[in-house]
Order: sequence, then structure tokens, then C-alpha cells
Amino acid sequence: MRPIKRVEIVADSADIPQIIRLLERRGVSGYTIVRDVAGRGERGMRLGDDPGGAFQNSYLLTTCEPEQIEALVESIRPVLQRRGGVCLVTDAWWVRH
Amino acid sequence: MRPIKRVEIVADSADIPQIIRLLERRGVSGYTIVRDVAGRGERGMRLGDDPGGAFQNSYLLTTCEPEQIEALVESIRPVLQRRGGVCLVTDAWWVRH
Amino acid sequence: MRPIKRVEIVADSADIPQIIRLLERRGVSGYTIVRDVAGRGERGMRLGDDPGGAFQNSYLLTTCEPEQIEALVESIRPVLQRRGGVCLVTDAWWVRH
Amino acid sequence: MADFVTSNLLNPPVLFFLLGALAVAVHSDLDLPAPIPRLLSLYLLLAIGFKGGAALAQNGNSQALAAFAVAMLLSALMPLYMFWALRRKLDRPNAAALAAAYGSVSAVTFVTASAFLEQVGWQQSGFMVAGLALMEWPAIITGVILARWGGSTANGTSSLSIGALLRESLFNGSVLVLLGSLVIGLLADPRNAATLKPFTEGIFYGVLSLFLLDMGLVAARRVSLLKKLGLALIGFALALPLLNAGLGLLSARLIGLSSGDALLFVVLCASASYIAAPAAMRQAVPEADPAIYVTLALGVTFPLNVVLGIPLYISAINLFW
Amino acid sequence: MADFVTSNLLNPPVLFFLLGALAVAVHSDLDLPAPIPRLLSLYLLLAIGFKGGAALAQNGNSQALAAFAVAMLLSALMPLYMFWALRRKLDRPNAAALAAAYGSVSAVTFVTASAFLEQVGWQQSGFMVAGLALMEWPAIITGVILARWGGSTANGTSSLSIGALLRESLFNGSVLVLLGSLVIGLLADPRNAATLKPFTEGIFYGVLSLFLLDMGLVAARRVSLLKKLGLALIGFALALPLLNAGLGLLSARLIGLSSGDALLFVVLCASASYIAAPAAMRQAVPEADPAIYVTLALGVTFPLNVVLGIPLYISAINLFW
Amino acid sequence: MADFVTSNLLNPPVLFFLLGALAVAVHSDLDLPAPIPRLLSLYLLLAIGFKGGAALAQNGNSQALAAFAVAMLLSALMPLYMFWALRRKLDRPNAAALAAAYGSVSAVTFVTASAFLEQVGWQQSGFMVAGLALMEWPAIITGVILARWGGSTANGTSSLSIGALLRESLFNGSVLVLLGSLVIGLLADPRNAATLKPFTEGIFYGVLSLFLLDMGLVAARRVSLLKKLGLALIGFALALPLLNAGLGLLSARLIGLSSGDALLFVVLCASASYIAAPAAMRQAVPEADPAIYVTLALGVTFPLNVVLGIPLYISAINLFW
Ligand SMILES: Nc1ncnc2c1ncn2[C@@H]1O[C@H](COP(=O)(O)O)[C@@H](O)[C@H]1O
Ligand SMILES: Nc1ncnc2c1ncn2[C@@H]1O[C@H](COP(=O)(O)O)[C@@H](O)[C@H]1O
Ligand SMILES: Nc1ncnc2c1ncn2[C@@H]1O[C@H](COP(=O)(O)O)[C@@H](O)[C@H]1O
Ligand code: NA
Ligand code: NA
Ligand code: NA
Repeated sequence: MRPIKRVEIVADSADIPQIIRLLERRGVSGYTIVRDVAGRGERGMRLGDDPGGAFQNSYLLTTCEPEQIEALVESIRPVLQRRGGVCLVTDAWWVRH
Repeated sequence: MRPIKRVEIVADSADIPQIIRLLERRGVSGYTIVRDVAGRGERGMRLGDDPGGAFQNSYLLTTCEPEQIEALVESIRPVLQRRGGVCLVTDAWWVRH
Repeated sequence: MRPIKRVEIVADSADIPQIIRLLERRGVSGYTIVRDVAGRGERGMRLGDDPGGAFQNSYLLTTCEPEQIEALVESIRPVLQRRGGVCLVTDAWWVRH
Repeated sequence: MADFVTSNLLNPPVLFFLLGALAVAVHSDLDLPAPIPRLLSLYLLLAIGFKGGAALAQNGNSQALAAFAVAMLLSALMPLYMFWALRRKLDRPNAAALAAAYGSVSAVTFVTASAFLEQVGWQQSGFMVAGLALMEWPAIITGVILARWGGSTANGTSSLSIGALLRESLFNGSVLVLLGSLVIGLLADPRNAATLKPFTEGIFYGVLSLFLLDMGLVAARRVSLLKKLGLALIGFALALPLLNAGLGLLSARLIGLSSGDALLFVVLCASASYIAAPAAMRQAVPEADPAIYVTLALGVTFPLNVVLGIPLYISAINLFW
Repeated sequence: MADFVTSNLLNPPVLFFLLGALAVAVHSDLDLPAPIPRLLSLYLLLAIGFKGGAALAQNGNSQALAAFAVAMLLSALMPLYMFWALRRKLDRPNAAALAAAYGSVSAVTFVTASAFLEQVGWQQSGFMVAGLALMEWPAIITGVILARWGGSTANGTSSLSIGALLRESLFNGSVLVLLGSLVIGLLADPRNAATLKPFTEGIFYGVLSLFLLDMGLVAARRVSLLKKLGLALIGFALALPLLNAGLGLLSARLIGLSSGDALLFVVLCASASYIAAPAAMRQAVPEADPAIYVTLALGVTFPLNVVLGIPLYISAINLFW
Repeated sequence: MADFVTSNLLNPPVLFFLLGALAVAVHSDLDLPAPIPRLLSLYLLLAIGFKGGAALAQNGNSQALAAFAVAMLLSALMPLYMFWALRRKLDRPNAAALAAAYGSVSAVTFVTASAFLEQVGWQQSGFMVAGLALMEWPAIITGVILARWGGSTANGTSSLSIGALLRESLFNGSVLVLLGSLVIGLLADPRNAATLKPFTEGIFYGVLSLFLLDMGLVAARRVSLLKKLGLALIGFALALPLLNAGLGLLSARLIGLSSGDALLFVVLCASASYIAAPAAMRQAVPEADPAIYVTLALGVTFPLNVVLGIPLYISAINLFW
């Protein structure tokens, strides 16, 4: 097990592709997505129940090396500021490899 | 990034509204819910496969200020004790704002 | 609240039963599963969109006592090495009990 | 009797139920992931509600009111003797919750019986769907009263008032769709009702088959849990439906129901609720363990009724009518 | 008029819409979890697209081209006066997005009107489905131009080119299925089209009913959000559809559409988009708040049209044709 | 030939397949989220199984047994020469898994061919559905034997016994529903089978169209993965089906199948499994990479068969029968 930064993001499903592009540009090569999660935040309730998907969140989990976390966070911060969503960073250990 | 407490709860889907009410009373204004998760705990397997939804869990993720965590945990502990479910608290950093 | 190890695993849905068997052999008695999550890793994109389910991940969350974490991790490591998937360990506190 | 058993067993929906059970027995990975079963059950409730309402609109039946009154009375009273019997093995909340589930009814059992009626060519007058909706909740009220009666349930949730409880059981999603569709079927003029027929009647048996395939999976998965519950409870779950069926048979004869309607009435009495009643009990009697009442209703009584009960009851009606 | 209101209110799909709204009002737990609504709406789009294409193949209508031209023109121009009116209450991006949504169209409103036509026995010629597809996007383009015109939107996302935007709105999943099915219905030879009939026509009203049940839930859940938006905006959401309907009525009369086609045309003008337009606006005008334009389209205008608008418009046509 | 290609291309299910592929090509957000495709494929398996069983019950065909024997034999043997060919490019486990997938069959390809038969008005006798079920697994057994033969696969999972493997492939959810529905269709008396018709036949082409829309999305999403696999493997995925089709054609002629049944037989030989075989291979030959065998079966061979293969094979039959 080696120390790693665990990053989780909840954002509008429509913004996830852009966030992934930014993450991949920073060298992130692995992530997991839980589609269609519900939630509440500054933009109010998002039940994912409108037929056009305008209020639907996705949850994204990824990891990065501890020394890269600042750069990675800065790269997605603008998207979160402009479009909403949250990002949490946790210390974790990576098993395998 | 500033330190924050990350709280995750897995409980019976039918109990989630009550838990949310308690959280909101403690000032929590943001959370994410993954509906229909399966699991096993003290009350046995919960596959979410019965047609009436009596064995269906939901997963709830939220955050709070470090100094509020004790009060928040105490407020939901009675529900968990009475109705089952688990709650984990982790140290995390909050990005944005 | 008492300290505990929080373990999360993302793996091929078909491998989850085996992983659960290994966990249960190590005394794990509670876990939560989010079915049908998408993701990317060393084995490429896994959208869960093929009709036979050959590229479908599940997410598993469980906990164990801090002193058991090494043994638990070693028990599932071979499966992850052979079949793919990732495992993260985090420090957490357990509410209730 | 044997005839009826065979033709019930060769009824496609029942065969699909057995196929689902078989899949669990051979450890197949067959699964109907959520929310597919929810879609299928919503469809079934909408379809039987609408058909029942349309039938009710066409032939307002004089027996209907008598049947409704008796149905509600039975639903309210049957939990009493079941509670009394169950108290030998269970504590108060669990006995009350189980009695409530068995006093209430199962829509899918009803539908399977109704499909069987069509197969053997017996008539039904349609108003029994309203009976289904009406028998759903009196047992729940009785069950909650039994659970609290003399009980000093100290915790917060169970302080639900009877009014709140009535709302909880009447406005449960499944009950609401059933009742709402019934009313819509009643209100719609016949020409409109006809445009819905390919949906509510055409594909009905097919969707029922698919749903029973899932119910077979669900029921069979419960079998391993049954061991923990013990033989006595399994015995209850086998005996109570038959006892209730007997009472239903007697009442149906006294009201003078036609043989087709009688079967549906008996099946309602014999069936146990695994949706509306558990949903209410989880709120109103949280001390009771769903692993007991849902498991018995789904894992024992439902298969019993669908596979053996229906032909048994129809044989009895054939004999006495 | 009262007649039409009654028969619309007794139309099963509309009744199911009201049932859904009732469920929210009584705090029922009724829910059609994702992705069930998606399946139902994909079905509806496929079915109306295919039916429209097949109808178009059989009777190429001389008025069709005129209707198409006017439809696209209206869709492109209606946002202009709406934007002008909305700017009194809203900032530029929000006014533009709302104007775009109301200039664009709602397929489900169209379908409900088309079901109502069949119920009252009025003919329609099928090419209006193509009109539906064609009116979807000009308003979106206009909306985006309005949002940027004179605006120095500094951030990256909104620098979407008109080409990209056109693609975004034409290739939105829902639009693509509608247009694709239309073309497939056109291409398929009549014998093949017939094999699809039980699917595209037989079960159509049933699926529409189930979908409108969900729409009732969705619309009613939005009501609590309306309070925050204020009376002025709710007034807009009630008045604009009527204004647009009037314009549609006039145009339909001038083109010389049959009364059945005219109703569909008017409904298209009166309806507001809550799928295609919001999807495009979120990309192209991210500064606008979906909580405004989706909530008003879904929570006010959709119910207005489905419950009262359709009978109102049909009465007007009855008067003037 | 050109005629057949055109009428296949104008077959709505095929057009919906192309629409799905188009959606990916234009980067549309069109998606049928899980578990919708699962529901559709379960429906298709249930419907073709049931129809096949009912047909088998009505006309027990003398050729059926011969066809079954040859079908199983071919499924068991075809992997041998494919393995031999594939070993030039792939290691043992991957060559074996790919050979197994191509020896096994694709139910949806079969269904599309069967829909095409009805369109051109050719008869089929129904027992070929049983052939579909029977050809599913012999190739899997052969594939696993090939993977291990001489191989010292050291790791635990692949020590699956042939018995366990047989169970794994027979009791795979999809195979079980197909086989179970076949048996149920056989057992059900004709009157009951008729009540299921609007479900199993009425809406069949519609559901197939919707499912092929999804398959179009799925197949087209795989195209970007194909580049990594290289031209040689893509060549294999195009050539092997044609070779297998030739073998199937010869066998069908020798058995003396009617031209309709012959097409289905040839399509079974030509199609590659992307459900049952991969499910078994992942357990039994975990060293093989699903990104190879699923991608080729779904992304190359399935479209090839559905779009061009079926009219090609029918032309050949037209010529030789
Ligand atoms: N404190 C929080 N903890 C967990 N999830 C959150 C939190 N705040 C917001 N979210 C999620 O992020 C989504 C977007 O947040 P916002 O942009 O603030 O509306 C919400 O709908 C929630 O699902
Ligand atoms: N140790 C654990 N780790 C993760 N999830 C758990 C754990 N224990 C219980 N759960 C989840 O919480 C649900 C309710 O637990 P319980 O009330 O103990 O039956 C279970 O069905 C699981 O989904
Ligand atoms: N760094 C990561 N963070 C989160 N999830 C990951 C990560 N790497 C891989 N995964 C997940 O694990 C699955 C299997 O990974 P792999 O075996 O590397 O292909 C992927 O499809 C992802 O869902
Ligand atoms: Na009962
Ligand atoms: Na409009
Ligand atoms: Na083959």
C-alpha cells in the first residue's frame, strides 16, 4: 500500500465529460463514475427527474499522486466555480501494483 | 482547500428522508444520494429485490465543519440505533469556495 | 466514534462474489455495493454497455479493524492482480455501536 | 382438482414463476435489475385498475356493495385471530405486523388468479378489483392497533396517528396507482377505454409472465432465509392462507358471488401483502422485523397460492357452487 | 368549449397526468425511478416519428411545405418578442434561454393533442410530426444569438459556434430519435410499417398514460420551486403560450390547414421545450439558470397546455374554421 | 442480391441499427441507460423462445433432429479451424476465446434474420429456435479445451471443471430464459399461447427496433477500439463469419432444410456470441482479453451480419435451393 490522494467530484452529468478531459490532461488514467445520483447543493435540489436530464448529477472517483493534487485541483476548480458541483480530497492508500 | 469532515451514511431508503431532516436541522445544506445500493449488515442481506422496497438501502454523502461533527453525529445516532444503517466519518479537504 | 479502516474496491461485477467470499472469510460482516458503475483503468473504458455485461464494474465499500487491514488487503490482492480492479484504504471513524 | 392443478401449472405465467425459481436453484446469474420490476408492477397495477374500473362502469353490480363491505370487514378482522395464534411464537410487534400482512392482500396473486380464470373460461364481473383496493388497508389499521394496544412503544416513529397511517397506506404508491387507475377506468368513456386495450389487455399476460419470472427469482432467494425463521413460522405461513381462504369461501357463498368472482374473493383472503402492508409497518411498527413478515409472505405464501392455492380454491368452488 | 374541456379531462392520458400531480399533493411515495421515464419517452419519440414518417410517405401533402416554412419561421421569430417582454424581469441570458424554450416545442404536448384529436374523431395528416421536428431548433439558435448579442460573455463554454450549436440541437438524443424514426417511417415499405403497428400504435396510449403519470409527478414537484420565481414569471408562463397559440392559429388559418392539423400546429406554437432547448442552453448559455426555464416549462406551461390549452385551442378552431 | 440488400436495408430494425451507429458518429448524447437494454434483450429471448416452443409443439418436424445434431456438431467443431487460424496472430487463450465466441451464436442476429424472413415472405418452421439454444454452448466447451490443452494454466479460477463449465454456459441468464421460454412454449396449451401473442408477436418488431437502436450505439462505440486490435484481427472478424456461413449453407443443403430454415441455420453459423460465450470465457479463460473477443463480435461481425450478411446468405440460398 502506498499513499495516494483520493479525489471525489459530484457535478452535473453534462459537465462530467469536460472534467474528465481536464483530468486526463493532468495524467489521470483511472476513474470510476456513478451515474444519476441525486443531491442538494447551492443550486437547490437535483432529483434527476426532469425528462431532459437538466438536473442530473454524476459522482466521479479518482486518485492522484500526492504531489500532483494541487495542480489537479486547480485545473478543475474553474469548471466547478462556473458550473457548480463539489470536490473532496482525502488521504488514502492504494493497494496493488 | 480547507479541512472538512466527510460523512457517509448507508441506511434503509425509507429512513433517508428523516435523516435528511435531521441533517438539515444541523445546518447541512449539501448532500449527495446514491439510490438503490445493495449491502449486508447486521440485519442481513439487503438486495433491494423485494417488490415493495422493504430491503433497499441508499447511500448518502455529506460534509460538515470539523467543529460540528460531534453534534451532527449525535443527532443521527438515535435513528441508526433504532432503524439500522451505518455512518462513517473521514477527514477530507473541500475544494472551491 | 472509533477509528476504523474504510476499504473501497472497484472491480468487474463478475468478480464481486469472489471478493465478497474472501472478505467474509476474513470476518468482514458488513458491506455496501453500488452496481453498474462506469469507469476507466488499465483495461480501458468500461461503460457497462455491452449486452452481456462483460465490461461492467461494481463498487464495494466495507470496513475493518485497523489491525486486520494488512491481512484483508493481502487476501484480495491476488484477485485484483489477476482480474483487474482497484482498492483504496482510508482512515475513518465508525459511528454507532 | 388434479385437472385444475395441471392447467394452472401449464399456465405460462405460472411456468415463468417456476423458471425464475429454477434459475435460483441452479445458481444462474439471471436477474431483472432495478428498476425493471418496478416498471412491470406499475404496469400491472395500472392495467388491472383500469380494466376493473372500465368493467365497473359497464355493469354496476348489485352484489358489489355487499362484497365490498364483507371484504373490508374480513380484512379488518382476520388479523385478530392470526395475531392471537402468532403470539404463541412471536412478540407483540412481529405478531401484529405478520397478522396485518396476511389480513391485507397481494395484487399479483389476484392477477394470476384472474389470468387463470380466463384460461379456464370462467366469468368475472370486474368489481373485484375494487375489492382488492379496499382489502388492502383495513388489516393494516388493525395490525397497528394490535401492535400498540397495551404497548408502551416509547420511540418516536411509532407515534404515527391512525389518520397518518390511513394516509400512509392509502397513498402508498402502489395503492394509489391501483385506485387511481380504477377511477380513471370508471370515468373514461368506453371509446377511450378501447384505445387503451392493446396496452391494458393485449400485452397483459406477457408482462405478467415477465414479472412472475422475477417473482420466482425473488421468492426463491428468500428460501435460504426461511431456515432461520424455523418450522413453526413456515407452518403458519402455509396454514393461515388456507384458513383465510376457507373463511373467504364461506363469505363468498353467503354473498352469493358468481363462481368466478368467488375465486378472486377467496384468493384475496388467502393472499398476503408484501408491498402495502410492509411499507406501512416499517413506519408504524418499526420494532417488527421485515425479515419475518416479508420473507414469509414472499417466500412461502405467494408461491403456495400461485402454484397450488389457486387450483385448490377453484376446485372447492367447483364443488360447492 | 366546456364540452371539449370535459372530454379532454376524461381522456385517460390527461387523467393519469392529474393522478401523478395528486400523488405529489398527498405526499405519496409514488415514483418512476430512472431510467424508466427515459425508456417511455424514447418509445414515444420513436412511435410518433415512425407514424409521422409512414403518414408522410402515403400522402405527400401540398400544404406540408408551406406549413414547414411557416413553422420554422415562427420558431425563429417568436423568441424575439418574448425576449423583449422577459427582459423587463430577467437578465439577458435568462430571458434569452426562456424565450428559446418557449419558441421551441414539447413533443409530449404534441402527442397528447394528437391523442385528443383521435378521441374527438378529427383527422390529421401526419406531416405535422415533421413540423414538430423542424420547430425544435430555430428558436434555440435565435435564443443563443439573443443571449450573446452585444454581450461580452467572457467564459469559455459559451463560445460555442452556431455550427456547433446547430449540431448540438439537431443531434440531441431526443431530436435524433424523432427525426431518425421519421425518416425510417418514410423509407420503410408499407408492409413493414404494418408489422410495427402493434408497437407504434397499439400500446401507444397506454405508454403515453404511464409517461404522463410521471410527468404529473415531475410537474407537481416543481410547484414548490415556483414560489421562489415570483408571480410575474408565472404570469409570463401562463400568458406567453396563449399569445403564441394565437399567432399559431392565425398562421394555420392563412396556410389553410385542416382543423386537425391546425390544432397540432397551434399546440406546437403554444408548447415550451423542456428537453432539447434546455440541453442546448446548458451548453451555449451556461449563465442562464435551468431552475427558471425548465421549471416554468415543466411546472406551468406543460400542465396548462395539457389540461386546459388543448380544449381551448380546439374550441377556437371549431369557431373559426 | 441487390434486391435483398435493399429490402434488408429498408427493414425498420436494420434502419434503427444504422440510426444508432449514426448517433455515435455525430457525437449525439443518445443513450439507452442500463438496465433498459437488459429489459429489451430479456423480452426478445422470452419472445423468440416462447414462439419457437409453440411452433415446435404444433409441427414436430422430422428434419429437426438432424438439424439439431448437425448444429451441435458444427458448433463443437468450428472453433477448431478458427483456433488454428487465429493462433497465427494471438496467444493460446485469446485464440481459444475468440474461436469459442465465433463458434457460438448471437440470438439478436438470429432474430433479425427471422424478421427479415417474414418481410420477404419466406416460411420458417420454428424449430430453429431450439437450434439457437443448442448451438450456444458446444463451442464454449471446445474453446475451453483448446485454451487448456497442453496449457499449464496455473491460476485458480481457470481450474473450472467441464461440468461446472457446462452449467455455467447452460445456466447463463440469457440461455436459461431462452431455453425456459422454449419449454414453456412447448408445454403451454395453444389457447394460452394465444393470449401471449400480442406480447410475444405483436410488439416484437418494435422492441427489436428499439434494441437494435441500442446495438447500433454499442457497436459503433467499439469502432475506436478496433484500431488498437489491428487490421489482421478485423480481417478475421470479417472472413470467419463468411467461411462459417459457407459451411452452414452446405450442411443446410445436405440436411434438406427448407430455404427459410436454411437462412436461419446459416445465420447461426455466421454469427458470433457476445453474451453467453464471453460470460463463460471470463470465468473459464480469464487470461483471454474480452476487449478482443467482445469487441470483434459486437463491433465487426454483428454489423456485418445484420447489414450485409443476411441479404448475402439469402441470395446464396435463392441460388442453390
Ligand atoms: N456538502 C456536500 N456534500 C456532498 N455532496 C454535495 C455537497 N454539496 C453539494 N453536493 C452535491 O453536488 C451537487 C451540485 O452542488 P451545487 O453546485 O452546490 O448545487 C449537489 O446536487 C449535490 O449532489
Ligand atoms: N461495515 C460496513 N461497511 C459498509 N457498509 C455497511 C457496513 N455495515 C453495514 N453496511 C451497510 O449498511 C446497511 C445496513 O446495515 P445494518 O443496519 O447493519 O443491517 C447494510 O445493508 C449495508 O449496505
Ligand atoms: N485511479 C482510479 N480511481 C478510481 N477508480 C479507478 C481507478 N483506476 C481504475 N478504477 C476503476 O477500476 C476499474 C478497473 O480498473 P482496471 O482493472 O485498471 O481496468 C476501472 O474501470 C475503474 O472503474
Ligand atoms: Na389476505
Ligand atoms: Na412553442
Ligand atoms: Na457461429
